[in-house]
Amino acid sequence: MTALTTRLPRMVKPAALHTLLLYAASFTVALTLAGALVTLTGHSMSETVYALYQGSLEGGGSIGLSIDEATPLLLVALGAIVCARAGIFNIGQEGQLLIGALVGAAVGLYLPGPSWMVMVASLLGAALGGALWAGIPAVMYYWRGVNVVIGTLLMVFVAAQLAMYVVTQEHLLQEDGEAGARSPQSNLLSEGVMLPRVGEYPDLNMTSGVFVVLAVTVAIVLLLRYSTWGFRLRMLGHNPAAARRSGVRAAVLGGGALLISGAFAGMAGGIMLSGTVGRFQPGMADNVGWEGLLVALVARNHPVAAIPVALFFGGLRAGGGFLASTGVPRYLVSVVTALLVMAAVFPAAYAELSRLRKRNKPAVVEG
Amino acid sequence: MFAAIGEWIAERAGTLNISVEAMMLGGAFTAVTGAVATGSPEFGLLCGIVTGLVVALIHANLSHRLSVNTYVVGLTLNVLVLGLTSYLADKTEFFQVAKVAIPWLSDLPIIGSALFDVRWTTYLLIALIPLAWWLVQRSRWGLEARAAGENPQSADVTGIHVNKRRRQALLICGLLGGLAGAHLAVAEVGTFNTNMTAGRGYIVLAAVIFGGWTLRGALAGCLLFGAADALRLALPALGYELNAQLLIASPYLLALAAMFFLAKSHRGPAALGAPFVRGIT
Amino acid sequence: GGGSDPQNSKLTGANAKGQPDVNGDGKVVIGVLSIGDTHDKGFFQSFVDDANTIARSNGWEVRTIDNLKASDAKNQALNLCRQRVDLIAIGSGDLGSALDAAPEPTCKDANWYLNGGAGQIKQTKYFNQSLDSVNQTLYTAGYAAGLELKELNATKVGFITGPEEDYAKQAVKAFTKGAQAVVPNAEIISAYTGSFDDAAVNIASFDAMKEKGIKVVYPYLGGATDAVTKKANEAKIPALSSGTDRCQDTTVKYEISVVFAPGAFFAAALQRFQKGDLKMGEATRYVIGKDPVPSVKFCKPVADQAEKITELMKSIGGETFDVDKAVDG
Amino acid sequence: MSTRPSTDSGDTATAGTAATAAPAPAVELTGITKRFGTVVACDDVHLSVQRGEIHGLLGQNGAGKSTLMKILTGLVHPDSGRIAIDGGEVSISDPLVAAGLGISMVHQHFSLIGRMRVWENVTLGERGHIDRGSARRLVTEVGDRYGLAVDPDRAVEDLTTGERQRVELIKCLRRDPDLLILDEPTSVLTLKESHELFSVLRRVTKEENKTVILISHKLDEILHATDQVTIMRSGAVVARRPTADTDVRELAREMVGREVSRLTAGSAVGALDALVEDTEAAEKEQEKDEEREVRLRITDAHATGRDRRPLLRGLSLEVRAGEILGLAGVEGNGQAALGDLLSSLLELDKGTVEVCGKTVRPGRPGAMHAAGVGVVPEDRHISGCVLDMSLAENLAMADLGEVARGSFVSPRRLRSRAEKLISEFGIAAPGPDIQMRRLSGGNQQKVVLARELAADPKVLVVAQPTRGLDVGAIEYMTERIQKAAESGIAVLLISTELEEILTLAHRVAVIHRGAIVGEMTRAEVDVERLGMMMGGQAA
Ligand SMILES: Nc1ncnc2c1ncn2[C@@H]1O[C@H](COP(=O)(O)OP(=O)(O)OP(=O)(O)O)[C@@H](O)[C@H]1O
Ligand SMILES: Nc1ncnc2c1ncn2[C@@H]1O[C@H](COP(=O)(O)OP(=O)(O)OP(=O)(O)O)[C@@H](O)[C@H]1O
Ligand SMILES: [Mg+2]
Ligand SMILES: [Mg+2]
Repeated sequence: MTALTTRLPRMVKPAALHTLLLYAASFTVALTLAGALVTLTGHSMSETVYALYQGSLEGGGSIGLSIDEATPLLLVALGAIVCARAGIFNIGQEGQLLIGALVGAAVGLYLPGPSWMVMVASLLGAALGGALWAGIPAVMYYWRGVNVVIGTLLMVFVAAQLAMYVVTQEHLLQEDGEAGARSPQSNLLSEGVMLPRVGEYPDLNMTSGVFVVLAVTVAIVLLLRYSTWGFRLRMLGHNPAAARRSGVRAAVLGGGALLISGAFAGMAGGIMLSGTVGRFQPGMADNVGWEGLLVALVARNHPVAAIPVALFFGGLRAGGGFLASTGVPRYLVSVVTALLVMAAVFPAAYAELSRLRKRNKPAVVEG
Repeated sequence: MFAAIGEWIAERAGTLNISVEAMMLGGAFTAVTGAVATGSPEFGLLCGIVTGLVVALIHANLSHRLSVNTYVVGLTLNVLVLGLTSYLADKTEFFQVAKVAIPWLSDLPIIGSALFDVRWTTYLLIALIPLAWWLVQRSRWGLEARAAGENPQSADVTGIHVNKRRRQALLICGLLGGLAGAHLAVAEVGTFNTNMTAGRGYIVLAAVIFGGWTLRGALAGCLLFGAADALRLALPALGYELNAQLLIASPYLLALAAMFFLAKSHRGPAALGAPFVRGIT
Repeated sequence: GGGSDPQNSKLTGANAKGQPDVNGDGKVVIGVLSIGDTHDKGFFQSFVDDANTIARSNGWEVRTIDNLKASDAKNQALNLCRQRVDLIAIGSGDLGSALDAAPEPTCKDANWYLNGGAGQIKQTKYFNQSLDSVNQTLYTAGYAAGLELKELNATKVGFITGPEEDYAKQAVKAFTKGAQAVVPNAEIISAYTGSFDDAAVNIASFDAMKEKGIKVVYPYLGGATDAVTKKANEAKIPALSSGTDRCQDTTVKYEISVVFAPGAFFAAALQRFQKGDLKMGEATRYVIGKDPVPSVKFCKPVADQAEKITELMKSIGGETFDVDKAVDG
Repeated sequence: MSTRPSTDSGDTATAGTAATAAPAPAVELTGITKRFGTVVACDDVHLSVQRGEIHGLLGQNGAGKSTLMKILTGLVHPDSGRIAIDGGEVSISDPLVAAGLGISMVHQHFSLIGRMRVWENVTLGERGHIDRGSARRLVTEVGDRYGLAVDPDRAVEDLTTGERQRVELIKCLRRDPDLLILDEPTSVLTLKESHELFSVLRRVTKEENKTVILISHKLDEILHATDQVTIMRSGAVVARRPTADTDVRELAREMVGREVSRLTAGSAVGALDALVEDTEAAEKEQEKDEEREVRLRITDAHATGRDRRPLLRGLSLEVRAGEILGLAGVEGNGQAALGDLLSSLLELDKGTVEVCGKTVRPGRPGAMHAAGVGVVPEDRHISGCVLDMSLAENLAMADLGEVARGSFVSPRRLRSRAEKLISEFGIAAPGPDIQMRRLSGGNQQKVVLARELAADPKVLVVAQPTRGLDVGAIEYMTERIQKAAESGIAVLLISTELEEILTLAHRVAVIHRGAIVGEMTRAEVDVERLGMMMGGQAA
């Protein structure tokens, strides 16, 4: 302790290098663990890596798919970041995304009108659906003080059942067909309602949803950094008491952030729906909500940093599709993802801890 | 039930532990693996417990030593364990043999009463309930753990190692969570399947909240949610038609409703989920 | 998708190179999509087992993606396309949405084969299909269960299945009609547990049925089938198998084998694929009593059980008995 | 400050056992040094306390008293120095070790756990098996022995502050410590409660030969209750003497370390007499009062807290332009609620708030601010500023309109405004972009004040403006507040430090249990009466 304190002044410069090394070390450990897992279960490491590469980066089609996978991840992450800025932890994106897709599908299937308008309406509907689903825990929190984390988490499971319900009810979203032979899914959206695809095989082929998301990213970056809304949001996130004293309406701003987060997750569902999947299926969220949240965490709540992280995770997901050729189960992808998240949080936490040890100076967390 | 007790302890000490799902799933997986490898279900239970402890150890050290957000850790652990168990289960195919190799745990039939014809782990559970209650409500350790959950700053100046207590509580939760998974796999079902726990950990979470952070309430919540599930499965047998989705969602809806209506009267531990860092006056 | 260019060209393009190496890259690769676990010793496993045997003997490669969610089917199908497989085989109608990928440009060099999906998936020019009838199989299975009930002098039979989907409802209906054809006051207690694989839930469901006094059970499930049957064995309740012939099984005991597993259909399709006459846009129908699969058999028939069931299957196969009418009224 | 001894210090002074030639002091600290980053909290401190005495530790805010005591109880580890207990050198690594050595401390901030019962709190932090029955009995027993009655089965959150203090004491005394440390125990107590406390302490030292260290910055308290006094200033011991040999003025001089203006010194050190005499100036101001416009009027305000406990019970007050109304009272009598009300954080069940004659809806975010009420909250760390944002941003917080273009913040305006305010208010900071966290406490306070004054308020509410500040900063704040009043702003000064109020206020009101129980002009102030009103007695 004493030694640490006296060393403090000299530690400042090497600290950056130290952190970098720490990051490198923990990522190495994570990847080594994943490698060991592959090798120990009797698979070839190089084949696995090659398959992942093929699936995510080799050729325009693969890159396109990686981008397609990254698109909803990024959108979910952006929502999570907005929430985090307001000091709220929304972990219900998986459900919000599903409900978004549900509403998007309902709009896309049943709304009459020119197809491009239906397409836009479907996306907006998806956002609205997600916001609605996030709105329930938001209301519960600001009205009754129900913990947001638990609220949003539990809503995920309610969403899954609701999704299953609507696709097994004839008068709701179940697909047409002969009774007794219909799957629990909606009809296929008509061609015109689907988001247009950009590029043509064998070149980069991806859905145009990515442009929507990039635009949203830029907007969020600017708003968070320069707008009064972003300023107030940061205030609320850092110190709710001071923010409220300065006239910030916590319920409106914080609840709004939660709604935005839900809307983004819902929109991600909408883009998955009309960008790739084409019909509503109760299992379509497929961990995108959870992983999007992890993207935000790894990106340490920086919207710009979220772009490469989302691409990386999207690439992993895309690459996972190629693992079948090596016999390595696809679940490897989630293992690697989780390990990487751990690797990403560890050094920061460790650095924080040693800083605290050195200075014994607290961050104000008084309750 | 086991898991509910564990989760209750962890929450009273101030950790909102969402990795209980991971503990259960990991416990279930290694329990079957262990049982198959040695042919002894008891050894399987032990493996399950150890796995739960390992998950808890990671969680505890990350969030109560390195102060990483507990939800982040919990979430990541859930993803990790689900991926890992699915990965391994898919590959090594042992769960096919599992059923054969697992002899049913020693039955203790009391003649004439099917009610007492349960596996011995159930008796363990019954024994654990008062033990856990005593541990938390009456023991020195429990007092300190509760203090750590209520007001870590005050606890700290009183000489309690807040994070240590929280880690210990989490370890107990891991032990019980692992046991819960193992019980599910080895005693109740006899095999492992991918994502075997299927969200039961979250139901446990809901039960603890539903029970207003009392052990009685948490167990009652468990029984209620269990009953809802049983009802769902039994209703067709009774000839009633009720929407299955509604029933599956019912634990979550009930927990949400409980939180909504009881938010004012049933308060959770004051410092639930808040990390503790020493040095704040 | 935006694959809006004329699709005929792709078809002819594919056929031009000819089966089995449809895409002409010098290798024959079969991609298999399965919603269930391909190690389940039942329905889903049978699908890949036969394929693997045939493929191995021909030096082909098989890439299997199992435990697939319906929502991920299209994506994974696209993945297979990108891996330049020659034939994509889809294990069951629930993954029919994988066919949404067929028109995509990425997939223009692939042939498709779908098992099942009768009435559910409209035949298109992109794929070959093998069909069997739920009504036929399940009616017969119900009939067999009825015979067993009669033997046991009981009336209650349990039917456990996963999600409450359309075809499952249809299966229950057919099964009920079949059982009641033998024991008119037979009572079918059916449960939709929501999952084919979650053993705990399905066992709980079985336990509830046991309480209600069922004497025969049909675990119409996936990964959880054996777990439930194990319980049924303990309770000495006869069980029907779900897809494959399990009469020889020692670990878990089945009294009746209901065989409708797609392995045989797929094997036949692969043989035609090898010869180059697996035609896209066509369907093959498999009829109980006419083809070896599907069929229903008693493992240890007593009295006239075996004769009765064979008779029924013959009458269905010979179209002297209209099952669809019997089931759907 | 709420405690002014009603008798002179004669009786206590004679009680001093002074430094007889005892073989070894009960506690001896030698060369203790402790740094926090760049702050030297304790600088080569020597402290020696004899058995059986009450030893006063006097010093301004931030002098290092708490840190020194935390070192003694194992909560903080010194960088260097030695600790000897009864002559034997020890190393106190954690609070348990300290407890083993018979050292026990009542912390400045309560260390009780609200949701737990009294007996549970009392046994907390010990080792071994819990015996509920005997724990309960102990609480009653210790309570009886020292006259600290409290029901062992009540939840601490339901107790009054006085009762909580008793629980804290029981918690210490039940361990039968040799050394009892009390860190500013009287700041939340009424006059009567303080006196009770001191008599308990007296009994403990006299009858049981225990040792007590009493930390305070209230001179009267030190004179009244201690035998020996050690004075600390910026981390170092500057003087130690028998209490009997010293007087208020000397203590004040030693503590502050320089001659300060009489008014400020009075405020800083709590020498009431100096202030009470100083009434002529106030009288002059008095005359103009009546003609001035009423800027803030609160009428019959009732409010309840989240836990359904009443916070305000019919509070009414008026503040006129150009006057400073001092609101005196013991902490926890509704001051915080009043502050919250004027920050739009609290809704009223009943009653109205008018600013410059216009009714303002309470509890509507930003409404008070918009109406022209500026608030410098007491807990500036917690709700006055955002430590993780920059200085410039903190200066703009309340009033984004000034630095925004449309709905975007203009970085240029943000900067220029900050630079202007920094120089205007003499904020010591390397630049406007520095993180707020890195400013010293006094400068943080200046930032909050600057922000509120820059918004051109009609009414300025300042709560505990000098808490935790050093003398220089206190002087600065005092001046600023006076200047604000001179410029015509109506100032409401909420403080628990009577000296502060007497220094600044033109009029004094006393708050007790959520209502104003008495009001007087500066000229009429009678400290006796004030003290009694604060203690809830009709006067
Ligand atoms: N953990 C810490 N980190 C940084 N600075 C600290 C820390 N603890 C105390 N200080 C600083 O050390 C100095 C002495 O602190 P301490 O709490 O001992 O003072 P004190 O004499 O008790 O003052 P007060 O009368 O206000 O209680 C103060 O300037 C304070 O800001
Ligand atoms: N651990 C710490 N970390 C950071 N700052 C500290 C720490 N301890 C004390 N300080 C700072 O030191 C100053 C004095 O602290 P302390 O809490 O002892 O005084 P106080 O609360 O003003 O006392 P009083 O009760 O007399 O008003 C405060 O500004 C506080 O912020
Ligand atoms: Mg102090
Ligand atoms: Mg102090």
